[in-house]
Amino acid sequence: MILELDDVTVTFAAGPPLRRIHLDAMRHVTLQVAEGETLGLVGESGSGKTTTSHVALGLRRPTSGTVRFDGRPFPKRRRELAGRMQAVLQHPHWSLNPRMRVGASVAEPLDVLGRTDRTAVTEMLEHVGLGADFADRYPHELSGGQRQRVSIARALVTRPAFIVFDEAVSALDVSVQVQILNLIKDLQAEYGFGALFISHDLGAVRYVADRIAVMRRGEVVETADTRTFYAGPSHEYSKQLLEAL
Amino acid sequence: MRRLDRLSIGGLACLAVLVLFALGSLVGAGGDPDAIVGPRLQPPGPGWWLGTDNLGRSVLPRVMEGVGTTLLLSSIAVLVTAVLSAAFGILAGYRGGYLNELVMRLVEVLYSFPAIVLAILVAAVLGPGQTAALASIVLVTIPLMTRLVRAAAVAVAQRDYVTSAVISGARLPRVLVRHVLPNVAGTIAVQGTYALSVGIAVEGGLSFLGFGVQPPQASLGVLIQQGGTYMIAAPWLILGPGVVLVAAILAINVVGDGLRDRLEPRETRSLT
Amino acid sequence: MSLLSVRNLVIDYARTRALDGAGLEVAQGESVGVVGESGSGKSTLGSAVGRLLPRAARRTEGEVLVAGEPVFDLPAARLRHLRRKHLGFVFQDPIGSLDPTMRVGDQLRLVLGRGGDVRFHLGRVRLDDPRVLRAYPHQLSGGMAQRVAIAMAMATSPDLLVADEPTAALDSQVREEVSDVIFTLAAEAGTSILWLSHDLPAVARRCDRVAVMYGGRVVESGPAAQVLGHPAHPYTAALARSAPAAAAHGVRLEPVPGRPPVLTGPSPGCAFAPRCAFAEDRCAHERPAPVRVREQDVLCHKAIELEDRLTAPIEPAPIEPAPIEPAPIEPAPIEPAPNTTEVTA
Amino acid sequence: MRLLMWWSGRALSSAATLLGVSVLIFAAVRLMPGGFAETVLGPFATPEQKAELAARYGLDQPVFVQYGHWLAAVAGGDFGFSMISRQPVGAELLARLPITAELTVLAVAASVLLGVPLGVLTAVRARPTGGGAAGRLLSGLGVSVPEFVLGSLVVFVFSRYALGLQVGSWVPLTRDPAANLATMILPAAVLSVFSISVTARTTRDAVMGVLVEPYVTAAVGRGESPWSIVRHHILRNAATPVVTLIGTTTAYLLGGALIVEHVFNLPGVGSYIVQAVGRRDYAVVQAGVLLAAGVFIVMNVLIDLLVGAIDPRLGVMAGRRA
Amino acid sequence: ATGTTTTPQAAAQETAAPGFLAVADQALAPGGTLNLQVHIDSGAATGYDPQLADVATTWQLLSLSYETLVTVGPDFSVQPLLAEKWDTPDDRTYVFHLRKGVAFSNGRKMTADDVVGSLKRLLASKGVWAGQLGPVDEIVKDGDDRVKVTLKEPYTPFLAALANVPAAILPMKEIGDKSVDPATTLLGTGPYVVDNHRQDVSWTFKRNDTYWNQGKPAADTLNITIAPEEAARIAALQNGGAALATLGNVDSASMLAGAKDVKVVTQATTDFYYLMLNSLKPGSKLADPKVRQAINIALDAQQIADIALGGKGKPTAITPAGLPGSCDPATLPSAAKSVEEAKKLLAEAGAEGLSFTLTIFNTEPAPAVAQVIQQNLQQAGITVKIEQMDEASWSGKVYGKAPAEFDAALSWFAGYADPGMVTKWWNPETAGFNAGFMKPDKELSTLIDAANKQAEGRDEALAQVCAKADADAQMIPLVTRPATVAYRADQLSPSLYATEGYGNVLRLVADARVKKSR
Ligand SMILES: Nc1ncnc2c1ncn2[C@@H]1O[C@H](COP(=O)(O)OP(=O)(O)OP(=O)(O)O)[C@@H](O)[C@H]1O
Ligand SMILES: Nc1ncnc2c1ncn2[C@@H]1O[C@H](COP(=O)(O)OP(=O)(O)OP(=O)(O)O)[C@@H](O)[C@H]1O
Ligand SMILES: [Mg+2]
Ligand SMILES: [Mg+2]
Repeated sequence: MILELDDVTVTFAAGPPLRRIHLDAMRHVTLQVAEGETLGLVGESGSGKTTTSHVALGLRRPTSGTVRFDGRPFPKRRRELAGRMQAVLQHPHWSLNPRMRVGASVAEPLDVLGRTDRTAVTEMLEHVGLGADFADRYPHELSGGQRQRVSIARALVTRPAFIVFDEAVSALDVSVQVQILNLIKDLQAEYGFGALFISHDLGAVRYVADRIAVMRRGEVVETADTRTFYAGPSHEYSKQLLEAL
Repeated sequence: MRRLDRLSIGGLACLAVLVLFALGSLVGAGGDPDAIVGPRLQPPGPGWWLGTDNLGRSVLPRVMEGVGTTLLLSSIAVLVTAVLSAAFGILAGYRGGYLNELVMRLVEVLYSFPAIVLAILVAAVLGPGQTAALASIVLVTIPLMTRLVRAAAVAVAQRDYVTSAVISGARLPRVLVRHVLPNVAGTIAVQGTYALSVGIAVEGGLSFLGFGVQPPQASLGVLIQQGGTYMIAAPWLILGPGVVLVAAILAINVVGDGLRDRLEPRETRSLT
Repeated sequence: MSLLSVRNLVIDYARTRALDGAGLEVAQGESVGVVGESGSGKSTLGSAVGRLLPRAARRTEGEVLVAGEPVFDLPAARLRHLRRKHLGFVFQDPIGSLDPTMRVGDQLRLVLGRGGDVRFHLGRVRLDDPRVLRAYPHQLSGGMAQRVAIAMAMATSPDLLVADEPTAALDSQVREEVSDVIFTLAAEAGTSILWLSHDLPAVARRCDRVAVMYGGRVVESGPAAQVLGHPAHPYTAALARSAPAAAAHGVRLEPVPGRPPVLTGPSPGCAFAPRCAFAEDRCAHERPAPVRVREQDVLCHKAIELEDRLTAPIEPAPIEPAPIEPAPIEPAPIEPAPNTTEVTA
Repeated sequence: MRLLMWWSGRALSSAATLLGVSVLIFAAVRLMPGGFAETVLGPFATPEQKAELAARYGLDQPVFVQYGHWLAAVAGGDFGFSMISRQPVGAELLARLPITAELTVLAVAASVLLGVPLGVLTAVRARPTGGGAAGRLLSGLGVSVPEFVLGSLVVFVFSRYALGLQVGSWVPLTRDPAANLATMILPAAVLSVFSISVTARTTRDAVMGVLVEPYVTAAVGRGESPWSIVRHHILRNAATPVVTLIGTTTAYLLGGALIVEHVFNLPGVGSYIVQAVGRRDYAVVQAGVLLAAGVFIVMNVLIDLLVGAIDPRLGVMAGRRA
Repeated sequence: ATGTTTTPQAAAQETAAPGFLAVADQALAPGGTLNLQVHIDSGAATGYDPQLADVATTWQLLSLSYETLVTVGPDFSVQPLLAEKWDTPDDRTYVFHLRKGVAFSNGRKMTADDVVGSLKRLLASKGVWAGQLGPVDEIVKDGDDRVKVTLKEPYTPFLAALANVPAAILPMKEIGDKSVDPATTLLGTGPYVVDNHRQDVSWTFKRNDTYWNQGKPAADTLNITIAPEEAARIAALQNGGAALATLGNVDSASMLAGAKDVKVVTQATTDFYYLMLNSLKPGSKLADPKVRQAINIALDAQQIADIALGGKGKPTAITPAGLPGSCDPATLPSAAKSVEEAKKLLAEAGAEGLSFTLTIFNTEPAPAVAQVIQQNLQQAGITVKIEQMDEASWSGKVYGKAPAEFDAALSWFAGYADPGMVTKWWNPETAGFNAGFMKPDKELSTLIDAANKQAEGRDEALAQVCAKADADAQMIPLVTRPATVAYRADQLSPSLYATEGYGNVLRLVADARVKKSR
């Protein structure tokens, strides 16, 4: 298992002291992602998907429960994980540094690892359907979909062991979506990374995910193999979701 | 990123000329700024192309020296301010927590001193002179800048690209330098040029109150302060340094605005 | 006369040609979906309709007529009048397009002018809760905010509503609700819709006509069912084939092969030629002129030849705009804004 | 309840700031060379005289003890006596505050009424090339004319050619409001030139930040007129930094518009403090700086409240402070 | 003048134009309000007590309410005031005949007890002026309206010292029964009484209706505004806000050129600038008399006067130039020597390439004087670094420690009304304030004492003092310090001496006639 969440609860306290509102964004969530596996995570808005991804990425310490990455708890120093995990975060608008050229953004994970070889950058841009000439553009010169693809390229460039895709293909047209999803699948076959694929788009999830977890109000209400899930979900809420497809 | 606009380029050119002018005084062009060369308060004429001052010194070399002093002093001060504010502001804004509280309280304390009182205290404690003027400018300009840099850094710290960098395993210095700093650079540029004007004003104010650079060294503040006394009787005393000072600050401001626009990659929208 | 008419529009950014002679007609009361590959110029086209392009954009050629008025050549006051009277916009980011410092009610009132019935307009988008009126945008959920934006855009009963991916940021249920609201209101008011989207099934279901963009041009347009069901342009066909939702599990979908062009000037021939399985020599250096295939207008040299050889897996049953069930009013979740992400570097 | 928490938090942090200021100023005045006794008694005084004077004002005690006494007194509202005039410092500060306050109010009003429109104009007209350049030059000019030069010039010109305005003979507001205004308008104008320019520049920066926001595009798309967009959407959203700046400027000026007070010979707070610094009149300097700090803190609270009222995302009731 | 009775002609100043810059037009009707502006308020920690006051500005303000037994005329002759006349039966005894009908402003008649008490109080005080009175042995009442003062030995400046404000006659009865504290209340016999005072803002004086001198003061009210900024005072003169103002800058006249009805006059004073060379700083080259002489030679007092003071000051020896009997600075030994000789002296002392710091306070014209000094000394190869400070820091540095830390410093002395008075400061053992940087010179001290004892042949003795001090050169007199006064001729007809000994611009303010006031 590359990632294990065991009975994880995350409680947010918002507002000033005394009148704190406590909100469980995750309740006793247990999930695993194996090497080479994609876990699809679906659920309505506000159900805790992003929070789950943050916990998985070690960006947020759970209120209770344990998280193990690659069999070990998160190291104290994040640096030790450098190049091991990556993420495509939810908002394409803010995911790129507006003052960094696309090439530099994509190259950053390589820089962190001290790798100076730039061919990987061009190669990855090509993979996501952007020519090498995009490398010296600034994010504001891109269309919504192009921007999102740059984030994806950045996440994939170091071939990490674990990747989170949070609404990674939501701003893409179908053809590019397929291209990206295929890319993920291909790279996964080649490098065997585990992935957490969060999306509203059940079609896309079905296409890439090996297993699917459904969240509702902070709880995982169902986890199933993709084929089984789409054939006949067991939870009532999952059925509702599928109907909307 | 766009090129600087024409106005800003004009400003830059103006600054370049002023720097050349100041450098000229280093090689002795224009004459000895301290030597008494003629009768007092002479209007411009041969031997003293910008007239003579109340001690019979030629104004031209003094203005040249003054530009150098003032520009050097205030730019060093602003550089110090910028570096310190950027360091503290960014760190406090990004890290938050106790560090943030501490920095903000310190800034508030400094902020609470009326600027000129602060400057006078510094001059009195350190003894007057360039060091004191420098320290005063730094202390007067640092609070606002730190505060604004911090506010900007807080906003940047929440951005996803920072999170992405952290996920990639980027170390703190890298995150701060590559992501936070460039995104607060616009603030630093605007505030920096503002601080530069404040710096020049503080230097002038200190001279006005008698705490500035030490005679016979000339600075624009000193020259203008002296010239102010002779505004009617010997207008050339204020005209030379005055024009130079206005040109310098104007250029700095214009360039600062231009820099800000340049550092902001997004385009503003016209309202029509 | 059509309500919107885009003729041979060419828009250039600093180093990109975003529109390369786009043409489009929208008639009164009609809803037109614009689909196309990412970067094909949809958003640019949408903004051009209201002359809302960023400063860096330059119109090099062509014109946009709204209700017969040339948008790009109007003086400021006339342009404003045109926007007020004839146009409405809904953008992708629902919360971002509302003024964060103004209560929802006040924003709506600003649009309606004195005497406007704010409650009525909020009611139309199924926001009856009086708390919405007094709420600030950041206190609304994405779906609610988008409905407010729609209410504002529709408040003046514009002739044309331009919606640029208005539902992309919303989850699937909310997405349906919001789309329903837009189309119902438009139908009531006789408003035409220009719907920019990459959600092919939704476009197929809801729009009368579809325009497919590629490389800054509208390469195919026609009735939605026809265009997506029986594409006449090789690109449309490839696009329609690649919808992931259409695939059975385990089947590998094939995207349109190759990469979309990034134009810096006029494309010498058909922009799709390098990726087109049917391309021949002249496709590379001769710009195709529109041809009529069935009910579609197509920019393809070989459209006639290919008439029946292109297939699409989507068989959209053009359904009536779903009757809207009174959507359950979400108890306005006043979500505490998220704090700084705890990052440990 | 929330409000109460907020206020007590503010009170606590304000107290911390004031304490910091008090320590700093207390230390600073004592670090200055040239003690009170020397300064005031002059060179001819004998050591015994100096010692006697020091003892009279408790200056012979250890600094910590002095600080303790002073702090205790201040906490009780007693700011001590000026060692020069032997008048209570509090009363004198209070007597001088109205002048400084009036100057400040006038100057700040000018900054708002002129600086904000100028800033908006230069921002809205800002094209990558040309346009708005005049405004930019104008606001640049404002920061580049030193106050003392402008002040001296104004004083000179208006004293020679009266032009209906008076220079140099201040009349209390309570005695003759019209005459008072006639004497205050010039110093206020001189004072405001800098702050108008700074306000204009800050406004420009803030407005340009707002102009990239999607809701502005949305408003343009709705066909709102530029004026309406500015009024309804831009001003509020750009207000935070501008209000912060203006608040800070106000606090600064209330702490003493020193140079203008000097040039126009207005008996305000600034000249009081500076004269006291010159004579090492410790009690006055300490009280004056503390007053300035107090004003600053109050202004800060006001700014926060105002900003909160303008931008609901930042308000007290929004539960978070940015 | 032993054994003679001096009854100088009273009210000479009203008619005699020589010695005056302006004489008030007595034909004008008295009354009215006189608006004045001065640059600084009295700021003594000792309050208003005239006996403890040691600054000319304070004397000036206090002189409006307090009077002395005698006063000085335009030619520095001693004139009667509260004493109608005086006898000097021998050169150690003075008998003062008190004027009749003099009352304090509370209405109580002044008595011989007040006079005796005041002088005794002054002698007992720790103020500077106690020393300036000289070796007083005894003060006694000699009948109801006579007071006799006996000196231990002859002291020529005695009467001149009595003419200054610290020797004013105080209401000793009230002070004795503690009903009046002179530190907080002004109660004297002078022409004006205080109506209101706000520290550093303004004074208002009202006419003293019980004033003994009928017909004086002319103006009913004096408003004195404190305006530290020169520009503000100039403005007030221009727009008529002030009828008279003191000016600090030697060139202010040119700022007022063309201003309607404004008359600017320069009042010479006996005050003078001097350079302190610290000979007590350990390891300092300035301890060597040769080095100091070299500096003295290299200084060009005339240039300082011409440039730094715009030609308004005069070179001076230690006896203030302008006082009768003072030495001619041109005859000083250092004046005759050339820069070459200065260089030679430096070489002899092994101090070629001498460099030192000159510490000055930041009020004009000190910086100007310092910069001319810098240029002067550069001629002799001496490098001067100027260090400019606020006055408090300056006095901290100069007077704060013994031995003092500075190398050289610039300041000025009040010159008073007798050429011998200021020479006393050249003996650090009696002066005190300069003990931290000045070595006593036995010979010089003896010469000074001798000169002040002598009445006959005093000029000769003073010349020796001047020459000796010139050679000693620990405190080098430079140039006199002129005062600039401007007034509105359309508002005011003032009386002003051409030369002042006690820096009192307001000395004759009781004579001034107000033409109109705004
Ligand atoms: N930093 C935070 N502080 C307080 N509450 C938070 C914070 N972050 C998230 N929440 C709350 O936690 C809940 C789960 O949020 P999360 O972002 O994980 O949802 P999501 O499933 O990703 O939704 P979406 O599909 O809209 O992105 C929401 O109610 C949200 O308001
Ligand atoms: N501000 C800009 N500056 C420069 N180039 C731009 C700018 N905005 C868009 N472009 C370029 O113009 C082309 C068209 O962009 P547009 O945003 O219209 O595409 P789109 O069809 O909306 O794509 P998406 O579906 O990804 O949003 C793209 O190649 C894009 O890179
Ligand atoms: Mg999410
Ligand atoms: Mg788009």
